[in-house]
Formats: sequence, structure tokens, C-alpha cells
Amino acid sequence: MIEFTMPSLGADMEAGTLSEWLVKAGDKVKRGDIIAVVDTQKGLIDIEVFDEGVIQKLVTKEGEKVPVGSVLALILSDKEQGNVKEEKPEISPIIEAKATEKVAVVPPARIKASPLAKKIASDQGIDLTNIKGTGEEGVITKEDVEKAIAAKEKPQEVKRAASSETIRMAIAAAMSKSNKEIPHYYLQTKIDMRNSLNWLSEANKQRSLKNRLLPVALLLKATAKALTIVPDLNAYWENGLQRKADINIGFVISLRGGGLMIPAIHDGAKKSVDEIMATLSDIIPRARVMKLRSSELSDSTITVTNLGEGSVETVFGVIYPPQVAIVGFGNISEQPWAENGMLDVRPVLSVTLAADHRATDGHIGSRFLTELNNILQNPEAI
Amino acid sequence: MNNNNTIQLTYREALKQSIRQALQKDERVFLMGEDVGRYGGAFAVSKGLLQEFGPERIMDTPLSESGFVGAGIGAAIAGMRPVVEVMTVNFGLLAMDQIVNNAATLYHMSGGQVNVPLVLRMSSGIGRQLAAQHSHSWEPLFAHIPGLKIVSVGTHEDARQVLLAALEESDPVIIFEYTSMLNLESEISTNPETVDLVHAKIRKEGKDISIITYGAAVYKSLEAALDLAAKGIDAEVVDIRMLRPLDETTIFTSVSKTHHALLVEDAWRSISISSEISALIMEKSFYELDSPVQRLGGVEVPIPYPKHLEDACVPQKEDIVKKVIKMLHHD
Amino acid sequence: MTEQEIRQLIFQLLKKIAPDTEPEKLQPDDDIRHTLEIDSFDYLQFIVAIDEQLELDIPEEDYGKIDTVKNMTNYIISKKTKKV
Amino acid sequence: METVLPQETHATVDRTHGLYLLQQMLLIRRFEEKSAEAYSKGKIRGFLHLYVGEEAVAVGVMQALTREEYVLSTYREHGHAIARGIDPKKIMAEMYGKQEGCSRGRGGSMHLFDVTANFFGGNAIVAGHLPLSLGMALASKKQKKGNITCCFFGEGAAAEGEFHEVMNLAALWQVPLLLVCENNLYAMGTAIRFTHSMQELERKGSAYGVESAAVNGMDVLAVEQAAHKAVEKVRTTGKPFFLVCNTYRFRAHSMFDAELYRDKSEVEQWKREDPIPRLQQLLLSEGLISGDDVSQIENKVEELVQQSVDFAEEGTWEPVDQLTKFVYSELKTK
Repeated sequence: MIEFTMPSLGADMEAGTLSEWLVKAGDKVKRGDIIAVVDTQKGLIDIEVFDEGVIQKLVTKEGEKVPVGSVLALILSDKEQGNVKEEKPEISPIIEAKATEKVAVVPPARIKASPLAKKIASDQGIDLTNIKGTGEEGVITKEDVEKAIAAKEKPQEVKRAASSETIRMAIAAAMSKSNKEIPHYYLQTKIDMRNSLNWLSEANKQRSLKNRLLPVALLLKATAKALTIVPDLNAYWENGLQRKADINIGFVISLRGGGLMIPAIHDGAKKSVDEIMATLSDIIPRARVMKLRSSELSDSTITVTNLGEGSVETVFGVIYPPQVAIVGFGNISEQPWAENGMLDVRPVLSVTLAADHRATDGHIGSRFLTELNNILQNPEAI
Repeated sequence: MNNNNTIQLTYREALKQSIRQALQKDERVFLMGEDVGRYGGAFAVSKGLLQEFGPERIMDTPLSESGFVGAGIGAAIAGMRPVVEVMTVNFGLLAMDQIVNNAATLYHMSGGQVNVPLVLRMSSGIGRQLAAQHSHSWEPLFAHIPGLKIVSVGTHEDARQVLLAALEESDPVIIFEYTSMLNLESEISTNPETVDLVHAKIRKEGKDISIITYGAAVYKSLEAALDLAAKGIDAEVVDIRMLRPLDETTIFTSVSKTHHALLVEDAWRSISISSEISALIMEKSFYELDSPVQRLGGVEVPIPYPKHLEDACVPQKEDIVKKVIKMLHHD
Repeated sequence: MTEQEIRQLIFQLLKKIAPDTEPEKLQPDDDIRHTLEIDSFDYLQFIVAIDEQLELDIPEEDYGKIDTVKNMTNYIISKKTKKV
Repeated sequence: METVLPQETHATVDRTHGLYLLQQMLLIRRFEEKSAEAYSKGKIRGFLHLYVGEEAVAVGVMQALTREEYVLSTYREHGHAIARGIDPKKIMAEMYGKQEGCSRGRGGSMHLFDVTANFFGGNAIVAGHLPLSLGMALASKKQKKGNITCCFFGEGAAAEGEFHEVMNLAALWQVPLLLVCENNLYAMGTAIRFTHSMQELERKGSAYGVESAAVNGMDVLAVEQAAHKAVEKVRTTGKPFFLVCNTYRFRAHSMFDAELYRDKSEVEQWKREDPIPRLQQLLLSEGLISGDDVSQIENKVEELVQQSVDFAEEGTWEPVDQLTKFVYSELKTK
């Protein structure tokens, strides 16, 4: 039996509230499926499963806050099911076919609930499979059922509202910590985006409307590539510098109602610009409704903030601990540009780097911005 | 209660006062048993009563448990109100035939013609390092028998009153008194209510769990409830008091309120009063339960002599507290 | 499709992409993105949605022609007419 | 301490009383023979212990007791119940288990009770009722009621501890108790020589300071006379008396008994002592009664027995919903 547990979505996360189950006992799940939504300080997070099998039992009930590591559900792995099948005695083929079908469904595990809890649940039409027992040996008690009833009656909007509140608190805490603990240094440069935008324009001509690339996709790809050359910025500061193998760029998404979501774009260096664009298309709408996967929220190794949509030219970011750097992209605007003694008008992007001085020095930061520039000057090589 | 005056007295003194009052109240009442007269009672419960009431009312008997218990039954049949003291319940076994085959059956097998209004007092229980033959808690053994009424005196109030209530009965009543509590002092009202033998007594109201108990475990349970209150658990302590016939209603009402039941007694746990109540709760209050009924009873061993082993034989306050915390998942 | 219908469709799609905005309050000449604070990504989604609904292919270089409700309406009408 | 009682009696009885004694014994005999028949037909179940051969004891002792005395008996008590004057119809109905029985059918053969006759069982634990009789006598003493308690038991009971406790206590407390031991020589199937070290049972009384006597239990007139003397003693002294009636049971211990423990010749020999022909012969030889009287008695007894069977047959079964009655008193008696 596989235990599906409350994931640790961040070093500072101790507990999460299971907001919603997207599966029920008996459902088949495969690696990567979103099976639950958890409310954290960072908002509602879609929790994915990393195993294949059949949900045997939902242990934690909706609305319940449990510590990281608590069992949320039990999953019967395919392998275990296989065993079940193998143990089946040989019977007539027709019956066997039926039996096999049944094995695939797997009868839901017996739910341990107190007699009183069962009675209340039955009276109130509460499904015990979705309730996590807090009694001895995980038995569902009267209190658990009553909480489930209360949760059922509570309108969903209230939860969401509470969520943005908690997001605000989380940002406040993280940023205060950052400013208090991290000695930032700031670097800024301007990049001529003519080549990049031309490349994008050409690229988009060959793409259907749906698949068109936005400049930010290229910028993220370039950032990832630059980090492969300057890996010290793709790291955590935890008892010293801990370089991260994967480059997962946390991309800041502002929520209209206030607050931020920072989903990670996994393995940015290995993804093509198109793939990064596709990832954004997937992630951004989900971030807007605060439905991100656990790994997307917990895995960022560096952050990119892109405030260039408005009229802001330059953004100096605050590092999200324990990361050691944040890259800020401003507006791409036409500016006079001098090159080889000639004055021209070019689309210019203001790029900043805020980095943790404990982890790196300006020299490293400078190298990163230089590499970024080089990459954006030769987009075709990307 | 209008009268708020209280009096401090020992369990022993409360018992004695009840006997004295019974003797004063009804000419038919007499006390009979081993060493109740000249010796003053094996545990000094009847000390001074011989001088006060004379040898006709306070009768010393030889060591003939079957003989004098049977004589008590005969006297009761013939219109007296005998109070027969069996020095300790351990010797009660010698009178078992009289109790089981005569006291309990005569009313029935005579087709309702012969009443046996006998009161049998037995000191009982563990706690004085008296080892295996003198530390029995035989309440379940006697409570098994239809036709008998079994009362357990768990508090000073009851020590003062139960005998008087028992003498109002037309059927044989066995009263269990607890040797270990004799010197215990407590305050009771100088104008105590008459004990209502029919009903179990809620010694402390609570809403989180019902601790259902009797006898020497009543005070332990009350102390445990006090400790639990400090931890935020509001335990109800139900003193069953009458072990047969059982007041099921009070038990079910309490369990319906708290949804958790812990049964505590000194008698060996298996085939005990707790076993019976547990089964009754399953049968009749199952859907009120929010956790399995739990029992704390005596360890299944003849009682050993050393104090620390003796203490370990029966549930103590700490065991009750621990068990409740575990049951309510409060840890 | 009338002008009115096109406007309604625009509002409807904007509302879908940015539920907490009030597109119907847009003045005909308001810059859609700036007024509603829609970023490039959402705007792209919006254009994709228009395309899906009306089967219009809006090339990237035309993005400048659809910055206001008025311009967009006109653009759509002209594109649809051309098609017919 | 032992009182010497006459072992043989002659015309110490008049016609009326002689006929009465004869009829009582004959009634017991015929009643029990009918019971055995009913048992064989399955009408009576459980244990059925017959008193055949011992009738002189119950009938003889009972003549010395007033209606006020308390009487307690054993599981072989049909004779005592009949001699005590309990309606044979109610006794037969009780054995049938009908609610018209003297114990509402709750007791059966071994538990005949009739408080109106001051008859307190029908007690089936050997010697178990001895302490009760002691207590009842004690109560009478305390209440200064003046009645005595008479307790019948077998020689088997005299081996029980309770017999000894009661002898001791009764003497100690000086209560008006007549202890009547019916020594029929067998405790179930074990002869007295295997159960008592001292087989002259009356001698056990002296150890407790209880006045004792033995009498030929096959002679109703002797028993009656002895009982009168014993009762007189108890009544006047207020002290217990131990009367041993040596007798013999002609039939088996119970209906299901192969009688492996005794020779048929022994039984035949004792049958020559049968108390009923013995009295009948005496009354006839003394010219107190005639052959017609005997026939009349026979007919009367036959009629009474038949009536009891008819009554029992017509009796009703107690409804099962009343099963749990008589466990606890419905009423508090003060």
C-alpha cells in the first residue's frame, strides 16, 4: 500500500488544509494526476500523485488541516493489484473476466467509523470515504463528521477569500524575512531586443494563433540558458550555497485580486521556447484561479518577475528565500540606442538582477547579465 | 437540599451510624455475624452497639457462615429484618449455597409466596496487603444471580444510607462495603437524602466521557475526573451503586450524552460488571458510541502480598486518566 | 453579426479571461489592455478566443489594430466582410 | 441426653384417629403410585423422589404439630405436604407444572410450598434448609410467637456441615426447633455404613447438647408418640430437639435408579415392616375397624387421587410472558 502524504511545499510549510479531493476511493490514478487541492499559506495548491494505482481510501477529509507527512490517502499500487489478481483461483473464463474487472475497481477499504459517526453521516447524507478520522487508529468520530458537515455547508467563496488573505500574509512573511536576512545587491543592464523580437515575429508567422510565442517565453528560456553558464545563481542559501541541478524558474504571476502566485517552470533549460510557452499557457490560467500543483509551487530555484507589461521600465526584485537571486524584466520600449558610433532606435529591455551577497558577488551577477544579453542577441541559437 | 450543614466522618462511622439508625427504627432489625458484638466488629464497625442494644439485637455467631447466613434467611422468611454481616466477602463463599440456592430462589420457586427480606453486609476489596484469599472483589459473582439485589457502597453518603434503603426491600440485598475505605474521612450532609437504590448515581456531571464505575473505584474515578478537568476533559462519573438489578437507563442516558464510555472496577476484568455493562451498551446504545467501550478492571491474577504488586492489580487514578486521554485522542 | 453582437462577444470573452474586470464599462476608445490591466499572456488568450469564436486569423502585426473596443469591432467587421 | 421412647405401641389410638392415620398414609402411598404412573407417561418431569415406605414418619410427626408451626422438608416431600394438609390437587398440579399448583408450577415435585399451611418446601439442596429452619425458629423466639419449627431431613444431610452448624447454633441460641432425621439407610445409593462413622445418629445430638431420641419410623403410632414428646420438650424448654426416625424407602431413590446398591431381598424384608398394613392389622386385630372400613378408605383415597390427577390435567400453563415474575417482589413489604 502506498501512502499518499501531505507534501512539503516549502521549507516553511508545516501543515496544510486539505481543501478538496478530486478523486474518490476506487479511482485509478497515475503519476502526475492531480488528486487533491490543498490550502496553504501560499494558496490553494493542486497536489499531484507520483504513483500509479487505485485509491484505496481517502484518509484525510476535506477541510481538515494536517501536518506535512500525514497520510492523506492510501493507494493500492498496480503491483499490489497484480498480486491480488495472481492469487485469484482459476475459474471459468467468463467469471474470471468479471473477477478481473472487479479487481481493477478494488472494493473500497472498510471505513472505520464510530457507530455514532456512521449514524450522523447516514442521517446527514455525508460520505464517510471523504472524511479523515482523528480517533484511535484513524477512526472517524462524531466530531470529524460534524466538521465535514460544517465544511459542506460553508460556501466555497469564503474559502477562496480566506485564501487570498493567507497569500498576503505569506508574502508579507517571506518578503520581511528576505529583507531582514538577505543582503541584496542589485545590477541592471539594458538589452537591445531587436534581434529577439524579429526572431519572435518570424517564428510566430509559422505558428497558429494558439501557438504564438510571447517575448516572455523567450526571456525565460534565455534566463534558463544563462543560468546553465552561471549556476551559482540557481541555488538555495541553506547553511551555505546549495546549487540546484534543475533549473526551475519561478515565474511571478500577479493576481488581479492582489497577491502573487509563483509557479515553477520546470527544467527551463531543457525546454524549447515553444515548450516554455506551452507551460505558461497551462500554468497561468491555473495560477489565476489558484489551482497549482504542489511541485509547481515548491520547486522554484530562482524567480523571474516580469513587470514589463505596464509602463514600468525597471524592476528591482526582492529575493524569495531560500533562493539567491531574482531577475526582473521591465518594459520593452523603443529607445535611442548608440552602437558603433551610430544612433538608432531600438526596442530596449531593462533587465535587473537582485542577488544574495552571501551567496554570490557582483562579479557573478554581472556574468549572468552578460550571458543573458549574448543569448538574446542570438535568438536563433537558442 | 435545604439543610446545608455537613459533618466530617469516616466511612466506618457512616456505616455504624446507619446500623444504629436501622436498629433504632425497627424492632425487627438485628445484627448478626462473626465478632459483631463483644469484639466490636472485625473492623470496629459495630463497636459499642452491643452495649447499646444488647445481645438479642447484636448477635455474635460462631464461624458458621452457611449456618448463620441461612438462619438470616430463615429469620427473614419468618418476619424479622436480619442484618447479617459476613466478616469479609472471602468467607461469603462458605455461605454461597445459602445465598444462591435459598435467598435467591425461594421467592420464585414458591411461586411468589416466600419473601426473603434479608440484608447481607460483606466487607470487600483489595488494598490492605491481605494477599490472595482476603482481597477478593466478588461483586460480579453475586451480581450474576437473579433474585439477589447487589449494592456497592462507593461513597460515605451511601455508607450512611444504603442499609436503611436496603431494609425497605422485600428481597435479599447484599451490600458490599470496602475495607480499604474504612478510615477515609469525608463530609456528608447531616440531613442526607434517602438513598434511592433503584437508580445509579451521577457523582459528577460531565459531557465528554462517561466513567461508569462502582465501589472502591468511585473515588478513584472522581479524582481522575478532577485531573482530567485540568486537562480540559469534562468527564461524567456514574456510580452504578446497584449492580443488580442494573439501572440501565441512567447508564444509557449518560452514554447518549457523552458518546464515550469507560468502565472501571477493581474486580477481575473478564466476566465482570464491566463486561455486562459493555455488552448492554453495545446492544442498546451502539449508535450513540463515538469510540469503542473500554474497560479498566483488575489484572487477572490472585492478589499478591507486596504493596507495589497489589497496587498494580487494580486500576488506579493515573490509569483512568491515561485511558480517558487515549480514548478521547487527547494526546 | 451586428456591431452590437460583436461588442457583446468581446465583453463576454474578456469577462471570461479576466472575470474580476468590468469590460462593459470600457469606452469605445479605451485601450483594452491598459484599462483592464490585462497582461500580454491574457491578451493572447483573448485573441485566441476571438479566433475560435469567429474563425478569424489575426496576424501578429495586426495586434496594433485591435487595441480598443472600437478598433477591434471595426477590425472584425472588416475581416468578416472580406471573408464573405 | 437421649430420651427413651417406646418402640412398640398398642391400642394407644381410637377408631377415628386410627382411620385418619390409615387414610393419610394410604393417600400418600396411592398418590405417589399415581405420580410414578404419571411420570412414566411423561406428565411429570424433572426429578420425582418417592416416599413409599416412609409414610409413618411424615404422618406420625405431623400429628404433633399445630397449624402454627413452621414445617420445612426435603426434595422427597410429597408425604409431608399431604400430611400437612395441603390439597393433593394442588400438589399434583404442581408436579404437572400447572399454574394451579401450590407453587404456581414454578417449583415442581421438589419444591412444594404453601405458606397458608406454614409449609416452607420442598428444599432440594441436601441440608440447605436446615439453616433456614434455624432462622425461622430464631425469629419465632425473638417474636415470642410460641410456635416451633419442624425440619425434616435425611441421614445424608446429617453428614453435611450445615447439619453440624445448625445443631451447634440451635443449641447455642436455644431456639424452638425440632430436627427430624428420616434415616432410610441410604443417601441416594450409598448405605449409611459408608457415610456415617457413628450410625446411631441420635448420639450426634449429645455432642452439641441437643436432646435427642430415636424411634421406629415404620410405626406411625410410635412416631406420633415420640413426636408429641419431642414437641412438648421443644415447646416447654424453648430448646431444639433431634428426633431420629429409622425407616426404609421401598422404591428406588428416584424414578431413574437401577438400585444396584441393595439386594431385592433386603427390600422385601423391609416391606414386611410396611407401616400401612402394620397399622391396618393393628386396628383390625384390636377390633377398632372392619374390612368395610378399609374398603371405604381405599375408595376414598382412590377418589382423592383421581381428583388430583383430573385437576392437574385440567390445569393451565402459565403464559410465557409471565416468565420473569417472582424474581423480585413487586411490592415492598414493610
